[in-house]
Amino acid sequence: MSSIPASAFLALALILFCIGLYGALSKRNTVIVLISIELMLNAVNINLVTFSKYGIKPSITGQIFALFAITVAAAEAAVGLAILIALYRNRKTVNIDEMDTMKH
Amino acid sequence: MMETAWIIPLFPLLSFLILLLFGRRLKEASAFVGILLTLASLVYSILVLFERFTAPTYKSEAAWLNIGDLHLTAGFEVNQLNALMLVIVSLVSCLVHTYSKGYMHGDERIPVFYAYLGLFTFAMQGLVLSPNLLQTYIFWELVGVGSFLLIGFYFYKEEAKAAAKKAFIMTRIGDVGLLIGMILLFWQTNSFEYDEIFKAVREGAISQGWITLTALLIFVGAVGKSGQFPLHTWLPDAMEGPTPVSALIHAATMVAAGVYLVAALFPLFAASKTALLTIAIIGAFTAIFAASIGLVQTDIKRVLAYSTVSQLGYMMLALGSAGYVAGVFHLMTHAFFKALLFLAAGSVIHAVHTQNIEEMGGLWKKLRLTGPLFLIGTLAISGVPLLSGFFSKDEILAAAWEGGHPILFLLAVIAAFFTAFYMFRLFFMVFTGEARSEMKHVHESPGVMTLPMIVLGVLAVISGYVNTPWFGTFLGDWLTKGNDSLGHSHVEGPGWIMIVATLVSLAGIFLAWLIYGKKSLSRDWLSGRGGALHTILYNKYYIDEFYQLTIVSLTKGMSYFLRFIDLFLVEGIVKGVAGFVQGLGKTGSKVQNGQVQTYGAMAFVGLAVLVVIFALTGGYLK
Amino acid sequence: MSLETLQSFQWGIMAPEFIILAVAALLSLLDLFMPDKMDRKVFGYVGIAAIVAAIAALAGMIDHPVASILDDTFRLDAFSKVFKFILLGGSALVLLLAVSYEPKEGMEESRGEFYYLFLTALLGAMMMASSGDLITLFVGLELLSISSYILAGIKKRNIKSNESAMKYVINGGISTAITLFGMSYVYGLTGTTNLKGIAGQLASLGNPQYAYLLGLAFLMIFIGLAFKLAAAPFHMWAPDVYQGAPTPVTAFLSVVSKSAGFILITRVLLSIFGVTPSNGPGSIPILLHMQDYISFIAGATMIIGNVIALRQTNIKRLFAYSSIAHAGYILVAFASLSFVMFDAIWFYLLAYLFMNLGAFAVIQLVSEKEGSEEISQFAGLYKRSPWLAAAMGILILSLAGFPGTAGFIGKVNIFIGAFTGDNPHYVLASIMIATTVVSYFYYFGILTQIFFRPAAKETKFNIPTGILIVLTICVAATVILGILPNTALDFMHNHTNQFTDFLQ
Amino acid sequence: MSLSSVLSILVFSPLLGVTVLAFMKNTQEKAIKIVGLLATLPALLLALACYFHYQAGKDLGDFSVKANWINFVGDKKYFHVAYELGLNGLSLIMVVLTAIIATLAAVASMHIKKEWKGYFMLFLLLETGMLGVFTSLNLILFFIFFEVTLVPMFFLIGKWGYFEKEKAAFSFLIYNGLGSAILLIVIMVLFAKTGTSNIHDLQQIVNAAKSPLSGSVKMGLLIALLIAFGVKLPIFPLHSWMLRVHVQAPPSIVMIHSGILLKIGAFGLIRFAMGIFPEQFKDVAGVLAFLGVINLLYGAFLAFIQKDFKMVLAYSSISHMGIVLIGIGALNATGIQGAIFQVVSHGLISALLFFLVGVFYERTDTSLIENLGGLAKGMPLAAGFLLAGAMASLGLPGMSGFVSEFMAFLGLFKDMPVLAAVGTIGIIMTAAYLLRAVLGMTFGQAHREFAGTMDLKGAEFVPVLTLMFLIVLIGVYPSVLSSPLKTALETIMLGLGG
Amino acid sequence: MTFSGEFIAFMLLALAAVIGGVLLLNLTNVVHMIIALVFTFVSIAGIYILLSAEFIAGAQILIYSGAITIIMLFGIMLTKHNDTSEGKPSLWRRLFLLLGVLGFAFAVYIGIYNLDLAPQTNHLHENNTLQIGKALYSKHIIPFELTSVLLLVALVGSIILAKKDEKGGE
Repeated sequence: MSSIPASAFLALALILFCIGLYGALSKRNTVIVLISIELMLNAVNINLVTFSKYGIKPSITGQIFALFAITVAAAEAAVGLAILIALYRNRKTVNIDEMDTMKH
Repeated sequence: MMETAWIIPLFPLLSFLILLLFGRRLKEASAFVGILLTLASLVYSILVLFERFTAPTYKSEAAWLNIGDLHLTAGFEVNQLNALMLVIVSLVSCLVHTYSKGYMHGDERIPVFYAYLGLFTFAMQGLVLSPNLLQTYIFWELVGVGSFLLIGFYFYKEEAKAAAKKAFIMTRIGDVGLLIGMILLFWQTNSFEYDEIFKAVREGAISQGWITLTALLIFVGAVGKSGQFPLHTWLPDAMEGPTPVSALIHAATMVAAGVYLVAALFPLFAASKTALLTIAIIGAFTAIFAASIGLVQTDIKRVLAYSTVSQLGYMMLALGSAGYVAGVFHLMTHAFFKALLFLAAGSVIHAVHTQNIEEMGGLWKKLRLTGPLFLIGTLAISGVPLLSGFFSKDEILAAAWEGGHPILFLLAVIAAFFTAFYMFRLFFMVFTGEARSEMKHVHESPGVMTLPMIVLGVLAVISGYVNTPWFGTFLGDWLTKGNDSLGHSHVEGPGWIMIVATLVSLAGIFLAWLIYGKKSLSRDWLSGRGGALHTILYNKYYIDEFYQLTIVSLTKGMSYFLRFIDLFLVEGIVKGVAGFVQGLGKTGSKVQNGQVQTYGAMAFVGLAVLVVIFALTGGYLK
Repeated sequence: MSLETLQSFQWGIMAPEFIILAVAALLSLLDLFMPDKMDRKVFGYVGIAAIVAAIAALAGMIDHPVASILDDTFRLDAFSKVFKFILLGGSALVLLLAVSYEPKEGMEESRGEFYYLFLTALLGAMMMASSGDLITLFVGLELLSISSYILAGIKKRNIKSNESAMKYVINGGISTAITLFGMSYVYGLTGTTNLKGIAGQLASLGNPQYAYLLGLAFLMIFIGLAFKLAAAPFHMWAPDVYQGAPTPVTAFLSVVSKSAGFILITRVLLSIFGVTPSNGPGSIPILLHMQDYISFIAGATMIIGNVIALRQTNIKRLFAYSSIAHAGYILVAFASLSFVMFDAIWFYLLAYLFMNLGAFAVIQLVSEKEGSEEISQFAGLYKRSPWLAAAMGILILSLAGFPGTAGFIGKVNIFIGAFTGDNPHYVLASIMIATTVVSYFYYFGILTQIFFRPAAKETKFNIPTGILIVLTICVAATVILGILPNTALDFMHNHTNQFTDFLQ
Repeated sequence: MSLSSVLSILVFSPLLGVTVLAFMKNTQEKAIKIVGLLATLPALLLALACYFHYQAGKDLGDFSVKANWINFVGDKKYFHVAYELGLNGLSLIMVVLTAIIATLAAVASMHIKKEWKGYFMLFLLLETGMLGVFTSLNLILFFIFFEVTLVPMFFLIGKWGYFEKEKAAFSFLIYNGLGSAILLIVIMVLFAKTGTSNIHDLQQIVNAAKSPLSGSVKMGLLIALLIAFGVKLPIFPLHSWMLRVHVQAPPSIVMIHSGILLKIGAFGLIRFAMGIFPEQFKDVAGVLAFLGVINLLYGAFLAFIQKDFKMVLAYSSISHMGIVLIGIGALNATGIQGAIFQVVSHGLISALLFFLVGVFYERTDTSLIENLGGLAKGMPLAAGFLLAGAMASLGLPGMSGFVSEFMAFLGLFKDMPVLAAVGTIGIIMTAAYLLRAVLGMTFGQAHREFAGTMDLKGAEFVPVLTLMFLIVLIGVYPSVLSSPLKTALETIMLGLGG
Repeated sequence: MTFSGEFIAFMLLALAAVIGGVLLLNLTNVVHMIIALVFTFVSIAGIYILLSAEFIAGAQILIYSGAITIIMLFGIMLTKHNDTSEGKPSLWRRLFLLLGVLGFAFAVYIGIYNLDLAPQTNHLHENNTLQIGKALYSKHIIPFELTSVLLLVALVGSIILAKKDEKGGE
């Protein structure tokens, strides 16, 4: 079959997931945080698509799942950005570490 | 009559209740209630006593407290000792009731006073009638309360307050001993009944060790109540109470209860040589010890108080030397002459409004009735022949001699000398010579006070004749009839003992006369020689101070130590836990710093930790 | 698939969902065409009517045998039915609160949207309750989440509301990603997203590496979904979001959204991992194997929630921590995996619904009237409105788990579960009870304010009808469930048949 | 009215008062107080009726009532909780005691100065809780009533108490909350393991040959129970909450608290700890007796140096509860009966003393011993009763305190004479601290400012005389208690196997 | 494994994706970051093609590289478009996070390393879009419809949150 083992794809997904996660939890600009989350979801999609082809029982369902994930991710990004804009209007900042009026 | 002897204590109880409820309305008329009701019980007691001369012991009991299968009973018993004690108590009580009518005249709290007297009399009669240890203990405590209440009658006086407290607590120490002894005895014999206990002792159902232990513990109770060394210090202080009370409680009846207890339980004590010896030693020591203190006291009532302690020691010595009859006999005579002395002293105080003998003097002429009566009492207690004290003291000395401990005998003799000396010192200082301070309106007490004294005076003279080596030992025979364990009815001591006793008392009287009567010897002659000794005696061997320093301080120290524990250890742990929780909350809310990325990081790292733990432990790697 | 096949399905069993969907769509259209000036409150009543209709529809199907559409993408079983009642009932009460919600700033022009977004959120939650397919569950979850994000931020001129929504989105996104990551492995090892299919595939699992990977997937899904429950370690968003969001939304998040989370977690974890052997055929299922992890999280959640709550001065924040703690209690029921697990979770959620929503009704009223959410605003409530104070007292006692209230019976149920079986959870139960005692501090702290402290003002409260209804229902239900719990328990026992159809 | 409904009416009759009060105006002070007092009467009358019913030789089982209540799982056989009330000799006595003290405390509540309505509503709720505790035949029901006492107490202390009332209220709540939490765990373990919470069934199942609980679990549960009830009793070192309550709560509430609530601990120990785990109980009895002696001495020594009379009484309660423990720890009929007697006796005595404290406090605004003194002058009756109360407390024969103390020690001396002998130091210390305090207050020179203080008056005599009468009655004629106890005691001893 | 063309393609794409990700982490200018991420997204699309998912690949390009990147850029432009100040979060948090990430990666990696799924042959690449369409509109019709609701919600939500205040607050 293929010369590329499934684990290579999975490993790639894992790496991207971790990068996305690290970005989401360390970047200061909220837009970047949001987009890092998208990267994490992308990594998930790689997993799904990989399993769709190389999984224990390959099926199209994985791709369907990925499609839904993409849709949801897009919607989430849009809403996140809208909230950011509303916030920016009031606070004039996009820095995530300045959003701490509520704590403890 | 004997079947209904239980009514006797109910008279004073009734008096107590009536006065409690209606005393405020009765005011001074309360006295009549008290007098009449105690008179009734006296009459009843005398009738019972007379019946007892012929009839056998009567005992009646009913279940009082049921514990599972265990039935503790209550009831009453009339035996020789009981019947005798009953009369003594009722008599003295009745006389004191009467006397108080005059003595307490004008006090607005007369109803309370009579109520307390009623309570005490009830308790004392109840104690005497008890057929078992438990009931004895119950009334034992109740008489203590009566005593406590009456000592503290002048509640506004700090001294009275302290004395009452002291009396209660000191006697309670003894009571606890009695309680322990009684309970241990119960678990050995399964009964509180005197009969059962004696039976068990007779049949050897209890080991010797247990007998000794329980007997000694019970004796601790007697020590407390009868003011024996080392629990004697409350008794002199108890003189803060009104004088009639001192006569009734702290001379004639309650303090004799300890002696009575030992007498009542005599078969038990008799079964243990160690116990008897201990009693004898304590008794003898107390006798001389208290007498020595009595030598130098200046408060008329305190002298009498120490004399009481000393005489009680005598009685203990008698019992400890197996002189059952001697002890009981002296108990009786002492009740009369000591009550007489106290009432007379009361009469003196009533007249001169001081208790300090240094301020008195020359009262013989002014108190024409009190003086002679006091003299009778003094003679009786000093053991001058032909008076009651002479016979009973002689019995005791004989018993002590027969007991086989010459040292104890010697102590008793010296104590007799001391007694004669300090009693006459008292007599001379109060009644002879010139008044040492300004005394106004000194007049003889009213009839209501002198009448009881006269009765007692008569008894102090004649009561000795119920048991004499010359005219027969009627009392002793009767007391010991039908009970071998009580020892011989009369100890036939060597004849010289009586002579020695007489000489010793006369010597004492003579010495007192020399110093205080004729004043041919300077008062400083003695105190000057033994200055330090005098100080020690005057300060009662510093026993109070010693207790203060040791026991009281120890208790307080313990209390403060425990408070430290309470504040710092118990509370500290609680505070520690609370602080820990608070600290946890503080840390938690610090972590909650408002940074959304921290939140995410915490969540993710939480996941990572779980995942890593899973990989290392639960995973297939293992 | 032809139209006939499509028509052959029993679409009727989706009636409650359809009602909600239709009304949501209707409201969105109405909102477009209605003049701006018209009061949108009527939407709220329409929404409540829709929910009531949905409840009626659901009640009509209560004894309906287990049915599914399209390979379990929608399934109606006893589990979904009884839990949907909670979601619907909770939402109805929250809507009543929302109708009476008059914040000082922020959401005038988006009132209409508020109501239909609310209904879509409910729709998402309902789908989470009645689907047997990972994809549908996921979409339902996201529908709930995204609607909630918007609802949290709907007071858009309010900085706190913005911030709360932002925090919610970011944490929600991460949690979604983690959950999906875990689900992707489950899919990979089974090739299907159908829960029954997955279970069938995994029942005979023998490969230890697969089991390991599934264990990881379990943890990822669990932690990811812990976000919805506001359970440790994914709890930290909750206080900030609860505080910033409009009060009815907070109530929604703490009750309906949390319930949906529990529904999902029970459904997914139990179906998938309840049957998967952890170490070759015949070994204990992964779920049991992971019991300690669940217990650990439950314990941590209870401790964190209750302990940090001690330091709060803002009432909504306090209730956020309290709601974290309650999530921990319910997790105890889950962790013990006993035969009364469903009963315990269901009953506790029901009790929690009433007691918490009732409390939020009071909180909304007081904080709105006083313009502040500080706990000290409750001072002297007893003097100002004795009945309101008494109601709050009962609700708080229930939250603290005192007998005579629903909260106590809920806890008893959890304890029964925790102590039965061969492996009683003594430690976990002890933590639960100890932290409950800790919770007395802050619950009674509120009561101290209400009953002991003097009031700053003497003015009485005008209780709006909506809040009055909510309070009455909640207090009555709290007491009735506390004294006669079988009104609810019997309902469940009679109609669920011990949830035997859960895996059918 | 059939006999089986008597207990339900008895327990819930105070709630009728609550209902009436709910519709009254807070300003109608007199009317509220009268309603509050009247509402305690039905329970009192019924309790006495039960007592005389039993004394007349009839069966207490007549009063038992049982109805299905909660069914936790669908299966009808297990895990249901019945509403079941019933009496045995022990609970009968406790119910009578509760009813009496509640009524008297209601009289004492006439001193309450604010918010009468709330006060009496909570007060009556508290009474229902207490009555329920003693009549429940079911552990879960018991627990429910147990907790019902907790909440009203919190409010009663926190609202109507003295200066540090809120702290005291929280102290009360947290300690007791913890205690009841532990109790709940025990109950739930039993319930979960056996499927029943009926006390009688539990005794059978737990001690059956094939018990669903292992020995170590039983031991663990017993220890947990001891801690749970130990908080309530309280056993050293779990006592600090109760000091605060004694000092800070209004006297009428302390009457209830010290008179009854503390006794729930003792009741629980005897009824549940001893009843359900008799075998294990034998192993810990020695420890209990030891703790009892510690309690006795610890309380006594600390009471000796307190400045506030309320504190003296608080530590005295600790000390006296030590006697309860001693009796229980003796593990024979004598000791246990002594413990029960002590429970009743201390209930009456502390109610009396706290009532008097309330009287004194109302007139002088202080309870510090050094600020008082010589009160016997101005208020001889009150002072006299105080002294009488103190005498009862220190175990004066002829009063209830003696009988109980005596039996407890009698019991302990049987098997542990040395420990008991150490404990007797407590008897002396009790006398010492009580006299120090009482004499300090009433004897000595009177303070001028209190010269005109009023003595007891009017309704104040009711509690004083009633309590005094009961104290003396028990002291003189202990059969009033011991005869109803007989069967119950036999049952306990049978459980203990001897 | 052999160096087939497929493998080389995978390596290149994977490298591009990872480099894009690393750049995202290390660049300072936000716009640059997003551009870097576009590379990643496109590379991922390539990966999808390798995995016989042409339709997904198309969607990936359209949605991620197109839509999402663009709205993010919009977002940046609408807010602080010239923001380059990338303050570092505190060291301990980064360390904490890094440890967490590494631990997580390690644990998952040992799970997927050498994962042998023994897949069967499949026909995903044949008429991929058709397959997806069929599945989507038959089996997954309910989530599909639900997604439309979700998109509607997102749409409405974004509008009401992002639209300028009519009341002229600013």
